[in-house]
Amino acid sequence: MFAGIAHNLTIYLAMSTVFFVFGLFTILTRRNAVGVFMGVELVLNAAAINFVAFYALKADSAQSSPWLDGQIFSLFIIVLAAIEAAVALAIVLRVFGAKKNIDPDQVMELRG
Amino acid sequence: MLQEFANALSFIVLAAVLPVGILFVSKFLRPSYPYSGKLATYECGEDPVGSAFVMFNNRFYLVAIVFLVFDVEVALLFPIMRLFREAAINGGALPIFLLAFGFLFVLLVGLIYEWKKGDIDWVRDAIERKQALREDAAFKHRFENVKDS
Amino acid sequence: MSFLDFFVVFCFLGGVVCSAVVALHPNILYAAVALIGSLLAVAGVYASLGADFLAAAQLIIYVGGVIVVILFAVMMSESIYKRRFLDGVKKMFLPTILSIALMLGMFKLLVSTNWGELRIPNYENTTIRIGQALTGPYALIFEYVAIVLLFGLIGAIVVARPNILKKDQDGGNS
Amino acid sequence: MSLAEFLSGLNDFIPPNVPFFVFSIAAAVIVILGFAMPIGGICTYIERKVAADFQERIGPNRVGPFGILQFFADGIKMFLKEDTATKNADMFIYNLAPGLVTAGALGAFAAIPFSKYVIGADLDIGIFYVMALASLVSLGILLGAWSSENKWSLLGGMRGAAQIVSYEIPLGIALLSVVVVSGQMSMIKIVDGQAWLGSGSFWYIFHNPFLFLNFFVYFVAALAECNRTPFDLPEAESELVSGFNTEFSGMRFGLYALAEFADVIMFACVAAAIFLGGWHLPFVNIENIHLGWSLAGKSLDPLIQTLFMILIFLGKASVIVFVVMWLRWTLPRLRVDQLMDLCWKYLIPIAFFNLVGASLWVWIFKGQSMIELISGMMGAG
Amino acid sequence: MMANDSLITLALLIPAFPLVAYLIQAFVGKRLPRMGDWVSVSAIFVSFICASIIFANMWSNFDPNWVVTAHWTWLDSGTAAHPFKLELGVRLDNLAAVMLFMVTLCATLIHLFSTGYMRDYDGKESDGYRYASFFAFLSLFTSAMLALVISDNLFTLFMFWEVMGLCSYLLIGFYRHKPSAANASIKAFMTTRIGDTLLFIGMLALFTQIGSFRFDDIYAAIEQGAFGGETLGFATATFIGFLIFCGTVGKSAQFPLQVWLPDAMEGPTPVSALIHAATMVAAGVYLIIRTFPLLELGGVLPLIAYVGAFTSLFAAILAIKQFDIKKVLAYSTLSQLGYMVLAVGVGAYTASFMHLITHAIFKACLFMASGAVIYAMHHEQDMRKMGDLRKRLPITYKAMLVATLAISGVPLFSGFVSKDAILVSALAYGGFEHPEHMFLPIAGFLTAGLTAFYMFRLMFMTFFGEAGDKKHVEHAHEVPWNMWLPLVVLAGLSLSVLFSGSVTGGLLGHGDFVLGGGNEWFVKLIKAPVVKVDEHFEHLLHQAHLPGMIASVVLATLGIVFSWLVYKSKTIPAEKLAKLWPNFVHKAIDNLYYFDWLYKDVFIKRVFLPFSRLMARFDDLIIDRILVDGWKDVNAVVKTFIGKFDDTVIDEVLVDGVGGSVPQYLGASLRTLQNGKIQRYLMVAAVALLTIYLLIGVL
Repeated sequence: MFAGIAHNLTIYLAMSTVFFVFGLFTILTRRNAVGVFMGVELVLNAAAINFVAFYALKADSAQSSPWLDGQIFSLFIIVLAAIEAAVALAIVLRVFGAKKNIDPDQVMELRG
Repeated sequence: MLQEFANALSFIVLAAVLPVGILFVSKFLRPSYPYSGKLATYECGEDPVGSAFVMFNNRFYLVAIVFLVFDVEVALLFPIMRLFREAAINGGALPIFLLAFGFLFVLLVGLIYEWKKGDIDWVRDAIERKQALREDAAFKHRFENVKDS
Repeated sequence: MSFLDFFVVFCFLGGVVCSAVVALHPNILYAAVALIGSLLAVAGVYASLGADFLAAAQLIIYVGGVIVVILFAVMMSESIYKRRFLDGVKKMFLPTILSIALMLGMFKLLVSTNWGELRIPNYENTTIRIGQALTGPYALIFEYVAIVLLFGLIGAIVVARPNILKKDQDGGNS
Repeated sequence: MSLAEFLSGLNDFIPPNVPFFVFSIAAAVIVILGFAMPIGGICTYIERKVAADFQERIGPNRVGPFGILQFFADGIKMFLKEDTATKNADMFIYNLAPGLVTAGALGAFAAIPFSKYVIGADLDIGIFYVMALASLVSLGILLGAWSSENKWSLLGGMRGAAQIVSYEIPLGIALLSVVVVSGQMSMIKIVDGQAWLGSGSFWYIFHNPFLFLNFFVYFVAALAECNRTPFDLPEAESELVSGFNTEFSGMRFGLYALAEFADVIMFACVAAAIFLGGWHLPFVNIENIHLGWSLAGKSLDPLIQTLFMILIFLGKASVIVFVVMWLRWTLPRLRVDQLMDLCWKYLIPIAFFNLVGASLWVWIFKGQSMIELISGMMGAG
Repeated sequence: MMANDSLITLALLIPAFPLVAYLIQAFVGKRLPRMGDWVSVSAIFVSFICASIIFANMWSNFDPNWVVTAHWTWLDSGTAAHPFKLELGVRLDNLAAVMLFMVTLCATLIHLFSTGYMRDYDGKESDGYRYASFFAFLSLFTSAMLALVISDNLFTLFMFWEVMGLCSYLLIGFYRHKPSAANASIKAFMTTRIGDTLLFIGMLALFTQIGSFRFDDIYAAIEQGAFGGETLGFATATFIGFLIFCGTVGKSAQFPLQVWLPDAMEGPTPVSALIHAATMVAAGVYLIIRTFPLLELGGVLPLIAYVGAFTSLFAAILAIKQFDIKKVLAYSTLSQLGYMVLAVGVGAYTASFMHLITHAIFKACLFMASGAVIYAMHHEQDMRKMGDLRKRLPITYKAMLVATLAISGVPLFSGFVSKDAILVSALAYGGFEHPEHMFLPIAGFLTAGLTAFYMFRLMFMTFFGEAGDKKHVEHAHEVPWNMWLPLVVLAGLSLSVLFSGSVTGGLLGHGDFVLGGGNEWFVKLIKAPVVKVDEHFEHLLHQAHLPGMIASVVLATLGIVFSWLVYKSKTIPAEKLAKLWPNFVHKAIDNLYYFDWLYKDVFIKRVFLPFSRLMARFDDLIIDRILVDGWKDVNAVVKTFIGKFDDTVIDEVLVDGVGGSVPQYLGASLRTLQNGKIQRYLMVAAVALLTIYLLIGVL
């Protein structure tokens, strides 16, 4: 049963599922914007795992493109997560400085 | 290549296990006679005052943000720059050059912006005050205009 | 069970445990530390799928960059750390049910599908191929990323910049 | 070829059918336990000796001849010393942090090419791997500082993290310029490219003026990465008691100290490998030395070559380590604002400029080095 | 004649130039000499040249069915069975070519005008960059408008439609230090949003029916009998047509969403000229002209006609009592837009488009002339303070006079031609064919008279009589060349010869050289696609032609004469005229028929907010307390039954329930519905995901 476990998509997808669900749970239950942000990171990583794993499913076969698309997508996910971290946490700090509170539910003055 | 990954992994695992192991082993060898003076937070001999978590200068944070962006940039440039030598020798270096340095240039614009705005200066007070005065003057100026019209 | 299988299972378990800690630990700093673990597990999965460059990039950008920024954000103020970090038990009710249902549903989907054999390629030159992709079909996106980075940088700085002006005006008015 | 493969190739001396991961673990044990940690320890002794020489003192001279066993005594002392933690300390992270620093510093040794055959892991992304592992250090420092709940620690940790992450940028760009010139990211291949007029050129530091400058950028950035003087702000003892490791004692402090030296050695080795030609010497190629000795029917040449290579490589690295120690007693510490200015306003623009320059050089001269160009001109003349 | 490919390239270049100018202006504008206004002006001028080339091509073809299209796949997803394809495309036909020419012409002249008008805004250091950003916004707007005109599908049209909405918002609020301007910009944005949302729904509904956003596909589908036959199909077409028309109602400020346009006059005058008179508001009309076959099929045309007729009459009445020179023009714009919509409604496709073009030209002229007056009067907009400016601003006066004659529908001016066509069609439709729709021609003719009246009122109050504010009037002098030149050009274009085509057509070799119309190049070139010619209606048109023309001329003359009597010779004092009407009429007009009050105080305060409060309470009480907290509260409820019932209800539900006092509770509960709790949003999304999964799993 365990043989070839690394050569089956299931474990990667299971990992991605777990990351996604825990990330979602984190986002839903944290009362702290930084915590919510961590949940977002988990969800993003779940997506990235899927990209790489599904690319490996077809890697170097006739159906795959020669450009390592899955890895490139994951690379861009990492990059965007970094930018997102910078901007999101800047906002968190700014809000914190202004309101001494970063519960996303309590900070609603900015709505249009 | 996976074999090499395994080699690297064994290094990482060993490097991670080693400190744990050392601490674990030394735990049995070292003496432990704690008392409250020993366990107090060191504050130059005085009794510790307040919490250690005072509000920090968020310039640290600004530096971290700028770092993050440039870190991404460096990481993304590696695979592209790796192609450069071969392309330079065999031809076709121009697109790579333009791509990579277009990328670089765009981020340098960001760096220059930070530089001009004084965000990478550790001591910002002087700059900020000057800026504040200028903006204040502009604000007043505009305000007076409104009154006129 | 080959060495690779063992490693992947190890990463899986590590990732699950760490992400659970991220989701459930009431102390935000522990959650951040657990997030390091999760990200390392993901990097391990990348490596075992033959994506060495990606694994290293995950380490450099995520662990070396994002986590540092998160830690700074956490430590920047004691109140973030001391504040109650999780919702009360009451409010966790629905998300818990939801998450469990979602997870069960996805697992069912996962198990009931035949995914086929995975080919883990013995990539000799992932970096070169990523470089070719970035200079080839993804060139435009690559440049676009530069623009996004620039705007993210400027936006973040403008937002996070300490504002002395405001203090001065407040002081002057009061 | 990695060390593990090298070991598994010696199957005359070992029983067959040993799984491969045994060799790779053996390689790790050899490099880390057999090299990095002892050298890290010895470095403490050497540093004290060097300091004493600079200050016209004698330095440690009691334990063993010339006090050479001092590091051993120090190690035992640390190992056996009581290890207190403040009562507010967050014990889990408090224990984790030194481990993280050590893991980052020691794990990076996997990609150090001691010789053509002795390298932990001949990764395709060698340089990148080193950068990745080195970036763990800042985390360790930050977490360690936070967990000890001490104002000085936290201040030092913040400074340390900000400093380390900042200087990662010039460091990365300097490495990037080497990648541009060599067209490789594997450490072995980079070193191979520096053979004396062999497959390419000479040491990359002399490849072109831009790389020459970037070597110094790299050196300064690496100093800051290791928190060495003049960049030892995180532990500035005159300002912050002892900085991020104020509350650490016993073996936990020992791990920090070990990691610092391991970091210094690691960066010195990387510098030796990618800028100073690794095991290559001018005018000779070690790989062409054949003494013809053999043992049990097998030629000993590879072994001898390897020994030579390791010696040369370590010689170069130790010169750099010596310079690092020398600087400690020469330069005063920087202020925080000077530190940041140096990074963002000088090193990064300079490194970028050099990167562009190196690219243009490679493009215009088709990857030839200065020495090749000169010799080519002389040949043509 | 150019190859189709090069025409397409040219068409793509037209919006590209202003876009580049926008980028330059936005990023480096303030560092350029003269704040970079020349960048925008020259970019739009180049676009104008390109548009002229396309126009010349159209002219040389002179074929009503001339169409050049090109399209590229943008997004291709979905399966073979359920294709989903978004396409980008360019469609050049006579409509687009004329429209491009008009937009680029107006935009060029208005850009030029702005270099003078906005001049005093660049003097100060702090405001300097606003001058650059003004031109940046203008360029962005022009780019979006041009892209809208050339787009061959509803989707891109909608995209640029929204960009224009954004630009409108930015430019109305350009004097952002004035609260009124800021409010007006928000009002304009939010009001048009209602229409835009409905339009988007309509577009999507259309997409579900036809599977494409492209006009070609829509026309083809209609030709092949989509929506045909069954009642359901007809109802769908009606529904879609109605929703698409809602977009026009928002953008072209038709009743009942007209409230934003008068307020939009808070923007700088060139903006009013370009956006709120000449082009953007015309885009709404352009949309219904483009989708005319669909509207006809759905049978929404009568509704459109009534909305248009009502708006035109209603706005014309409002315009009479205005004293702000720009407000008068704003209401006249509303009124004229109503005309265009009326024309579409009665099926006069060509007349509507023709009025769109002529109106754009003379209204731009009028607005810029009023801008010149305002500029000369040092930003005084009240007509009562003006007067006797004829001698001081001779060129402006003459240009404005020409444009006023044009808008009043005096023969020999462009307005006459187009308005006449509309009125004749309305008469043929409402008077002859369907006598039950008699309101349409009556409203049209009444508006024609009123238009002449209030426009000449404006002229007389501004340029004749005695100066209201002597100090300002005496200092007024003619505006610089870059401001009067556009006026002169546009006034020249307001002459009827260019549109009736009897002259131009003859000169350029198309049609016969006969005075009296009938050979207008417009009529020949602009033909509704798909729709078949109705012989009977054509006949009625001929019948209506003479009476309609005479009636409109007579009414216009009456209006002018009456205006002369009241405001020039003052034979009839204005006060006496005003007293003729009962008080409530004045009150209604002064309060703009209570529309603002209705929207703000009734809809929002009395209906929407209580509703949202109710929903919030529902949310908090039912969903939060029962579903979420319910399992815990069961215990509490059991206890409370034993204890004091009242206390616990108030305590638990109202006070403790949200952890605050009642006002806080209300405030907090209001938020939950409106905005804010992102985590709840995500929760809803996750529940939806789960539901979808379960549905798929079960089904």
